[in-house]
Amino acid sequence: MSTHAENKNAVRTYSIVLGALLTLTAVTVAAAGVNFGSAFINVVIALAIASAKASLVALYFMHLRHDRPMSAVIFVTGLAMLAIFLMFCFLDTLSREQVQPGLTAQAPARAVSISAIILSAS
Amino acid sequence: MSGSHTVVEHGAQEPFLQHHFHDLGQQAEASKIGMWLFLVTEILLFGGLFVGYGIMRMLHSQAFHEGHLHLDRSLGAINTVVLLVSSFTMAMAVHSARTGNRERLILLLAATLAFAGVFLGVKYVEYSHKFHDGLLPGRFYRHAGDSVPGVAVFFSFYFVMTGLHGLHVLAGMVAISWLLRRAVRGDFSATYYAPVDLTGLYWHLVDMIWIYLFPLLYLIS
Amino acid sequence: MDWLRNLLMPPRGSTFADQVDPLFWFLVGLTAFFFLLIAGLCGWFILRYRRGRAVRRGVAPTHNTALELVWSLIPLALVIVIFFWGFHGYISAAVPPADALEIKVLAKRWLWQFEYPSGLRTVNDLRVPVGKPVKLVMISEDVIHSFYVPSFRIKHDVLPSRYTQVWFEATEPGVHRLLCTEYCGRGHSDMLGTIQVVSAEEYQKWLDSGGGLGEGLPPAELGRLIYTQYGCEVCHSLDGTRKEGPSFRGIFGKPVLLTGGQTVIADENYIRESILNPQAKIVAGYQPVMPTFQGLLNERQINALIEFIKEQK
Amino acid sequence: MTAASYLTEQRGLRSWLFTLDHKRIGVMYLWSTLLAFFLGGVLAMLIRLELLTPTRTLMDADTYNKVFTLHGAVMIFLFIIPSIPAALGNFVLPLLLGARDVAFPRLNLASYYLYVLGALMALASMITGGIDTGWTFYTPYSTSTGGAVNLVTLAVFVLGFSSIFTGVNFIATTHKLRAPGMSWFRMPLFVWGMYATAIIQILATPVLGITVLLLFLERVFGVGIFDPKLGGDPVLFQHFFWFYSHPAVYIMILPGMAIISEVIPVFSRRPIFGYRAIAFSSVAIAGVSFLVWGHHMFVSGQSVLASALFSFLTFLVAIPSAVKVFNWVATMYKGSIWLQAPMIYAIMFLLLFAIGGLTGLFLGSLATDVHLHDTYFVVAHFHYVMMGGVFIAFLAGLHYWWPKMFGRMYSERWSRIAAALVFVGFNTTFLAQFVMGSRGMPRRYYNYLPEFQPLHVVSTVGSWILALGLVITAGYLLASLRKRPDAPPNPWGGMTLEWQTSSPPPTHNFETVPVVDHGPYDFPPLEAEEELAGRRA
Repeated sequence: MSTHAENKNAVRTYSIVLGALLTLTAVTVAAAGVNFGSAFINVVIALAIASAKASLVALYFMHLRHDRPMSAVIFVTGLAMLAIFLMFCFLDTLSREQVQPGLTAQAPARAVSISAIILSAS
Repeated sequence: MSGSHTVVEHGAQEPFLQHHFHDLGQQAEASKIGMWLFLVTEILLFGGLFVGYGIMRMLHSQAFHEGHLHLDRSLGAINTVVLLVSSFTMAMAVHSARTGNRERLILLLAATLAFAGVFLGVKYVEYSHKFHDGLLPGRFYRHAGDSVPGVAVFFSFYFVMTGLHGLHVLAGMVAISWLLRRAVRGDFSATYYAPVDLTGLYWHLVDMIWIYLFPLLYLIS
Repeated sequence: MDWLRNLLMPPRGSTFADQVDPLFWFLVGLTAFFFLLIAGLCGWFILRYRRGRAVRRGVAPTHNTALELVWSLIPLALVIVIFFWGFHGYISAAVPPADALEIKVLAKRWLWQFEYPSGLRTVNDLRVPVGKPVKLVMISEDVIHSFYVPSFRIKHDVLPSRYTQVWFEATEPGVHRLLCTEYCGRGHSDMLGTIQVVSAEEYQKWLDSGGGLGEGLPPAELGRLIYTQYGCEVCHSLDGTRKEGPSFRGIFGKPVLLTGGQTVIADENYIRESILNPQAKIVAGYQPVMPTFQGLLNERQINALIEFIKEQK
Repeated sequence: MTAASYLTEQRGLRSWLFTLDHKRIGVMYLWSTLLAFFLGGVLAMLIRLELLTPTRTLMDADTYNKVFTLHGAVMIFLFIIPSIPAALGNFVLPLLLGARDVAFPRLNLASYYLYVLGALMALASMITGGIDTGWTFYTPYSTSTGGAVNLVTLAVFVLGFSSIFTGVNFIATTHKLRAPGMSWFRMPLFVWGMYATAIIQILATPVLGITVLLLFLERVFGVGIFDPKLGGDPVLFQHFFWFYSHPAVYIMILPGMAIISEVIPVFSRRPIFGYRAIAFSSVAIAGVSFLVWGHHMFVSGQSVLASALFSFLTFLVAIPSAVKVFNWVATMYKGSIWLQAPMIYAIMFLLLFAIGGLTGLFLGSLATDVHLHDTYFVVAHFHYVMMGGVFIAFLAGLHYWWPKMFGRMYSERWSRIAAALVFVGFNTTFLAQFVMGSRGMPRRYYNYLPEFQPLHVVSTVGSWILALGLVITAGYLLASLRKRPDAPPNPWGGMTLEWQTSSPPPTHNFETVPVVDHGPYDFPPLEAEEELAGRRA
């Protein structure tokens, strides 16, 4: 009897999650057609929607929400490493000094300062 | 050692308990930790591709935009839906295994397998279309009439990322077929269903990777 | 202390030496201090607390928070000092002064080519005025190389994908060695050059004379000079040894088998073509790796090289 | 020995090839990695011999380039990375935890066979054209050169998964198979070290996998990511490569430190000083190791900002390493120091690792690294860490657990002679290289300037002394195997669980499940110990 109730419960949860996932898929396709001002913002929106979908899959389909915390710790550590990898690779690529023959007059000294790099990254 | 091990494994009291564990609960928890660790390696394996994709897209943003126009957005969306639904059926299959519902487990595993097949079928249609148009990776790129250089790099990433993902779908199908065979044989019960659970985790990860691949490859604005 | 300095570091040729060397010596001292500390403590404990030796041991603590904090924080303070010290030197090496003299560097397997503002080009021979900042804007034609001058304490990779730069200010006239420090294949260890630091007047005179290579020399002598200075020797031996390219020994006037099967006679025209358009005819059994010398050698120099090759019987 | 041990319970080749016993897999790993070390060592001797003269001595430049590439690849991928975790760790980790096996015995065997497959692929490159890229595979050289690069990249991919499987096994085993009473802070420090190592193996190795896969695809399809001709960035390859390969340095050194943390307390008969500091510093090193890879790229065209950040983070790794060294030294204070072979090697480790670690400061610091990068200074530095550190610790561990693994004691006298030769030979070989390097001798040079010849000669002569010491080591260890088993269960008086079972252990490790009621280094009071020594003598 408890099995039956649990059954119904699980079916309902999984169905709601699936519905949300399909809705978000439709949203991301629609959002791709809208110009939010810059390509960068569009990428951020697409990735935010994807992350929302991935979180739903992880929390419900993969049971992270009710599982022992160990699984979540492992999963999040992996994502953190990926974030570090991504962050440093972008940091380097975005902050590289531009060198060209004959560009002595440019001020590469400024490019070194951290503020300039943060500006050039955005 | 291997001999005695097999004997223990098919012993009378707990058919699937390995000799070095105290009980099935401990064994299932250990295997779950192992599976999550394996999933993390998968994330970082694909992660390398995502980082490479990100840097290349930044350096060749126009080419990536132009390249993505050659992809069929609706086929990509259909495949997304197919994979999401297969994830749903897989989650339901795990639930059926946990509640000891053998018939429904078999049905849901078969459904998941079928959706996976559909996914690869659609992928096949897409790939053959690209092959026909000469939209091939790297130095095999034959498509004429691009306005910017670097579209070949986009297709390199398209093929490497979807190709590696496709291989994972295929591996998932093999695993699900094996589960199906064991389910038919009646191996699983409410106390022993760890293989279904673990394959489910793997399958959801494959789904999760596609969730990112879809907007990154098909929806570049 | 001079002998020690010469033992561990190359001579000081640029202003950077004064920034790098003090830090280097500080680190040498630090290394010696901590090594002796650890070795001394180990030795003392081993001697004093050897097994079986009657000595009052008492109960040693299993931890001591204050002590552990001390030996975490002192190294922490030290490394922060070292970081800023090193950062300071690195930053000044990364930012060339605005009035620096710019020379273009093209690296290719396995030679260094320099182009001066006047358009003059040299190979493996960089000439710079003393006491003036010189900025090198570098690019590679094939794989990654690295521009290293030990006595200037400078090094920077030369990439095939984009320009990189390095700068220095030589402190006194002299000759310095240039090495490649990014592994680039068979000739990597032969990819050497010299940097001649001369007075400003001499530099100007040299520039005005168009590099003045081998003026007044007989053609074959000039050819020999070019053979060494332009890096021909890296790939072509004179004694018949097989290197990246065919040896010059006894080739002149002889038939040469090409990839593809045809044969040509190694006459003046063939050699001339091979210098200016190296990919046109490839000798059987060799790779098409030679860079062109079009624009690098003038007619007189090409003729001199041909005369030189003629003499290698 | 009364009961059958894991070595004798089953006999025949099949019983080894299909074994799921962690001890047998560990032993198979041990012989395989030692074979790889022998091959890498022969290549090293060839390199040193070639460098005896400034120009050609016995091989041409192409051969030399292939020899040093293979030396690096074999030593790193086939010896150092698997040696301590997969060989010694496999054998002792379950014993230390009081477990009957690792969590996934089949995965463990799969790891071994992947190792064998990867090793065979890598060695097959020798007869299919060789590989001359250097073990670092820098693009675009590696994408444009000929030879067997494709084969070796696939080999590295396979070897990576072998390493990952070991890591997965160790983490699951540590979490789930500890004996009753074995709380986290009663675990021997070797287990902590292995645990930290496994974290890095799992988090870093997949990136190596994708890097070599992309390199392979770059060569086959011209993917374009690392190839400047197609719009790619060769410096990005270096990020990919070092994201794995710097943490890999800690995959190598953490197990070495883990062994030292076992040996020093046992042979000093003292609880280790600062247990928690050592345990946490292992995990701290594992964490920070992911943030420092860019210090290999200070002159590569990486941005100044990235270099500065990486330099700063690099220095942070120095702190936990320094803490460990001070803790080990402090453990010896007021101990009862027994200078047997494992302890001799442990002290040798302290001295050599101190030099290796301290010279790392020169390379982490931006201004000095510019001068020293890619010179023999770097070569000497990493040999002090990899060989003076990891390999010497491996020898300490091998001598420590040899009686447990094979049930035989080796000749203590010969071990001292060998250790002395190794110490003298090693320092002669590599101290000379520090001097060459700081004076501007670049690495990977086939020809060199005549002014460096005296130092090269010293270095080569040192390599002969070192080799002699290692040949003697191999001799007395192998000789001990021909004797009848004579090792007592606990020859060193250790308190950890592997010494509670017979030497060699039975197939299922323990006759009864051990229950842990004390810490790993809670030795009985010293007076009793001294008495024990008197009786034994």
